Amino acid sequence: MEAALFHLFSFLTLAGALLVITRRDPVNAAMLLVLTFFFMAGLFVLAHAWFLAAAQILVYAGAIMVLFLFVIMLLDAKEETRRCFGRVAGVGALAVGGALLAALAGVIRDGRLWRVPAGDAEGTTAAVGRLLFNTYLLPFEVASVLLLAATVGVIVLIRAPRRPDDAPPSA
Amino acid sequence: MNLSDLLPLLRFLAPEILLSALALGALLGEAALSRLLGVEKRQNLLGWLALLGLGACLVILGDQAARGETLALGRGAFVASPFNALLKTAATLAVMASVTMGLRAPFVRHVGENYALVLFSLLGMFFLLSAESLLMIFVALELTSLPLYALAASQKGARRSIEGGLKYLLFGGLSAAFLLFGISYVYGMSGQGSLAGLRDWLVAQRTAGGPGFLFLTGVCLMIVGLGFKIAAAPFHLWAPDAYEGAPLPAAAILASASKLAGIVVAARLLLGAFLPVAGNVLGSPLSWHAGWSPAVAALAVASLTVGNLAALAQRNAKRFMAYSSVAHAGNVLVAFLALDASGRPAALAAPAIAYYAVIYALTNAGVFAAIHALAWGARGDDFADFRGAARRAPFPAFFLLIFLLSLAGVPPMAGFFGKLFLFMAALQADATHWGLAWLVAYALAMNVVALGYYLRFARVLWVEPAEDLRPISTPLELRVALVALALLVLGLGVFPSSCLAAFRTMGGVLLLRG
Amino acid sequence: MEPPGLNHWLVVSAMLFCIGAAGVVLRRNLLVVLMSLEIMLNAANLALVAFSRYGNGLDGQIFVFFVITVAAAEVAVGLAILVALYRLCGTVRVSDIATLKL
Amino acid sequence: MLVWTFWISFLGSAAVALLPSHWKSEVRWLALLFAALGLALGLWGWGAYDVEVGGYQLGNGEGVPWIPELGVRFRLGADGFSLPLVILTGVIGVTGVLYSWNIEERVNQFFALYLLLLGGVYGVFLSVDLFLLVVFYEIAIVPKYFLIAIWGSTRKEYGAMKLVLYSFAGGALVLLGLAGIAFAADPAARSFDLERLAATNFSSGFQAWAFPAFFLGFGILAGLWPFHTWAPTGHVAAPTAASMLLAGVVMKLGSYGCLRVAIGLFPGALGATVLGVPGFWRWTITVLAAMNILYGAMVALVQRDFKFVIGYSSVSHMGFVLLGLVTLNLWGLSGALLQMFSHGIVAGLLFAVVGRLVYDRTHTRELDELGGLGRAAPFTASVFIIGGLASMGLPGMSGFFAELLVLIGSWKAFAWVLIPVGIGMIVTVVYTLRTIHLAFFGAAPLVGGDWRGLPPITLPEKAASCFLAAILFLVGLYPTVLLSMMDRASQQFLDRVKQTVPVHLARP
Repeated sequence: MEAALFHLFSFLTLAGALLVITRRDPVNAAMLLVLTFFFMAGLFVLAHAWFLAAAQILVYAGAIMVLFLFVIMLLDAKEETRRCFGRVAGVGALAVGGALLAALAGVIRDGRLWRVPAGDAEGTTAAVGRLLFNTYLLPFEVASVLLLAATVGVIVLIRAPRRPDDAPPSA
Repeated sequence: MNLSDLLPLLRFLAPEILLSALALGALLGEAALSRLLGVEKRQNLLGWLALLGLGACLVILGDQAARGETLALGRGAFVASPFNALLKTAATLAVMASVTMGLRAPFVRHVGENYALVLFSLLGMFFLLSAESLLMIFVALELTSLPLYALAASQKGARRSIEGGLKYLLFGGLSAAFLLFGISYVYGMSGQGSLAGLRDWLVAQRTAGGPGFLFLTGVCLMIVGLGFKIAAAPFHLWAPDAYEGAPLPAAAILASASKLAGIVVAARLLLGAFLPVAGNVLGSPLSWHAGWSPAVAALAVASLTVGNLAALAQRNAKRFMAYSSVAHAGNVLVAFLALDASGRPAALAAPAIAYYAVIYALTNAGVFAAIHALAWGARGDDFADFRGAARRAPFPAFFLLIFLLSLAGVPPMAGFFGKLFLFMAALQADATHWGLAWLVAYALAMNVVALGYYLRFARVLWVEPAEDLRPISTPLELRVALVALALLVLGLGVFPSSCLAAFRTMGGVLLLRG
Repeated sequence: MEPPGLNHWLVVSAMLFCIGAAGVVLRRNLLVVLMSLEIMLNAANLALVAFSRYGNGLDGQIFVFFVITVAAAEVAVGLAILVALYRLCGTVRVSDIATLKL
Repeated sequence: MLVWTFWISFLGSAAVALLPSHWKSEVRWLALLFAALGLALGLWGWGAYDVEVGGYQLGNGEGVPWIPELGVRFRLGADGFSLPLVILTGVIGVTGVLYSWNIEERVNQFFALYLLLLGGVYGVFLSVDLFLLVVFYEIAIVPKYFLIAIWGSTRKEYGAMKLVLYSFAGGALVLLGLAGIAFAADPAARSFDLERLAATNFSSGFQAWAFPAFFLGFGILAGLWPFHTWAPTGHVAAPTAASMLLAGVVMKLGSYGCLRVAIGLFPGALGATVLGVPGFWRWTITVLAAMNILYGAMVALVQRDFKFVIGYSSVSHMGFVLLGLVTLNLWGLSGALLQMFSHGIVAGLLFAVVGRLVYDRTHTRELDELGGLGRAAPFTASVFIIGGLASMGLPGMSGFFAELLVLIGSWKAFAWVLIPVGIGMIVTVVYTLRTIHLAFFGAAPLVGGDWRGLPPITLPEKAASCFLAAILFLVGLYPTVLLSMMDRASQQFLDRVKQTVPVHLARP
């Protein structure tokens, strides 16, 4: 059962990701991205990372996807024209990526990893929370500052000038 | 844990707490004053308050350095030590120069937010300079970078600023992804989150069949991520556009404090945690040993080549500085390779890297401050706009010359000693066989080219005739900043051992403690 | 069917990383490029969760928690820059942006 | 007290730079004052130096620690090698200011850079610590660029950049060697003190690569063939005072470094077997030095530009210095030292005549256009002839003893080299006479050959010219004035070197 679910979710995640980077319409891509992350949350559940599965869905579906869609609507982004893949950069990148993938796949078939037994870590909210607010308290605080900094950054970047005399000089 | 346990902690975290308070203060000040004062007034008031706060930070850091106490929190998540305090001091000084430049920047609309971003970024650097765990390095790196993305793009009326910021963000995100993916392998294979733990695990693995290929793949991916951060070729592609597009105060931070933090983190990871899998690049390629050294050697050679040769062809001062920064990444990477055949780093390596990172940050802050002063009366920041600037504004032009010569490695400026110590460290590593002489010789040859292009810039300022003879006035605070930075660059050059000795005595040179 | 081993997870994660990297390099639409960056970060998340499942304890999951935070912040700033760019130039395509042509 | 020479120059540089640029005459007098102070200190040092004792004197004793981590000390002093060169620097420094009296543009910057360069040169000659020496050497590079690029003529920016890059490349080689020295010896006794390093027995493997690095590094600055090409272009592009300093003093920095550092620390390398040839480096340098003499003279013979003639003649004369150094006998070494001093004065004088007395007045340096200048400017002609005769090595002039000693030395060391050297000396006579003839006595050119309206020679120029000419005669007629300390230093040097070099190389 677990194996079947793992293969199913893995397949769906990878397929979703592939579709994200191949869809021409950014709206489609955003929806597929959320779907991808949903399936990934499924994988998290299989890995007994219960809290993270919930967080994944909440943050990505609840926040990031909305943000993407909002911006897409705001920008009125059109479908992009099909890119010609003949460019040297593209081929080079594909080659490098393929090599990376092949190397990794080769290594990961390494027998040592087969034999690693599953641990007993249960990623419940209580367990994660206890760890987060004891050992990892300081990084947690830093992350909160990070979110604040990001908010301020966004304000600086997109808030319109407050008064007419504050208007930015035209470029 | 009760309150009396927390108080000593506060003493060690005081600079970080003060910085957070300053950033929040800037935000609140903006909210409170935006209806009372005009933009320029707010810019001045909040800016001076920020400078005051940063000055207080310097005092606290000086106190930390003088006390010589060390504290490690949460599995290496935060290590306060005198050595780190000195590095933070240098970063603070560079950021102070940037704030001074920003006091009169004409394009700033969101005054308090702007200062807050600068302070947040500095806060990130503080945590980064104190981080000895993978998690903290990742989070602090993001806290350093995110405000800088926004600052680089903050000149909203200028297309090149937004585009530069965007490029910086995309490459920064790519860098973070590589770093994180590498971290996931490194952490996953070893189960160690702290750098000291990683090092001990690797030492233990020497007798247990090695760390495995996947771990090494992780290390390589992390090197890619770090390469992006310190703008080492071939991962430097973002730098020219980001530097050129960013407003000068933001570019100054990119080139100075942010680079300092990147170099220190790279040193902590490679020469600290991953030292047991360094390999080496001594002698001919046939005698090299696998590890991260060959990869870093490739980065060093590529950076020296690309940075120095591309800088020759630049026509814009900021792009020029970006390529110069690539070249300097190459210089500093030379000392990363200062390992002997048994993998022990040269005694001079870590002090030399730290010394170089510090003086490089101060010098670059000076260069950008001087360019800012000159650009005040120029049309733009192309070389052509600075023709004959020495006649229009001899004061900043003189200091720009000093800083450029320091970058070129001309004594008695600190840049000369910085480069010399790096190269000496590389030769010290394998002193009986001169195994790194090939790399040092190449670096020296490339530095001859470097003098050529720094002099080219200096020629534009000092030799070429000026078309426009109206004098450019330099605000007093900028003059003070230039003089202070120049004194530091000269002082650390004439008395290099003051800094070097401090780095040496402060704790067995490298860097891991937790 | 035998239960999946650690290497299954790592293969999925590595493939996801490569897909994300390909998206960053090949796509013209900056929105999609940002999405691809998210995919790369999530590939690392998957690896971390897998390692956490196979014997490394909960610390890996804590790491993932932070990555999700960071990713959200990064997307927010990235989208903000895109909006600013769109306001100024009316485009979010790589090909229209001079500095992004390598 | 001698060590104050470079402090005074640096101080003077700062003082002059801070004066307003329109206080032109104050700037000139102040620069003259500081340059003269340097010369006075040098002359005092000449009087105070105890020749019998020899060795380093008049410095700050054992010095003070500077970078203790690396064993670097701030130690200064002068010996029979460096003291004559300090005096030479003082002489050229003073006369250079006098010949620059007419500079009108950015006067304060000119003299600030000039004094900075002067200070760097003093520092090199007075350093007893190798690290310190290299630092001063590098300090002296950058002012040259601006002196030439701002106040020069004839492709000045090209010439300036070429000169600076060559110097810096030489500096890079020296730095490589310097970094090597730091770790070649026992780390506990790490030191850059030249005296202590000279007493160290470096391994032959280390000497084999350190010697060429240092010799080539310094040799580039000494105009060693085929790395001499910066010299003519740089000298020609430079303003008069800078040409004088460059040819007169800065090239001596190179030969001084070759002697003091390359040969002084690694004498064993001269006799070492490289590529199966015993004494490979000594042979190579001898051949290159002979090429310097011959090639420089030949090229000078066919130049059309007056200043290029002098530029290539400098290359040729530096060949004698390098040749003398590798003879490793008393005649050759003393001769090389005397030639350094003599050529410094001669080159200073000749460049002053060409740059200041001729070019600044006629605005041409083409020998074809100059003819007949002798009647219109008799003072110029006589000064040039004095300098030219000294350059040919006429008895009674300083060049005579110098070249004679080098020739005797080479005869003892490797007689065959006298053939190309002899040809070179004959060519020297020919090109000097040709130049004198074309410039001063030839038929007046058809176009613009009327030189009667030339501005008169000013007092500072006359004073400087007579001063330099007097020194030429003084050293020519009574060479002991310098040779006594040179001989003593060379003797001490050879006594030390003999212990490490095969006997047949270092015959007394």
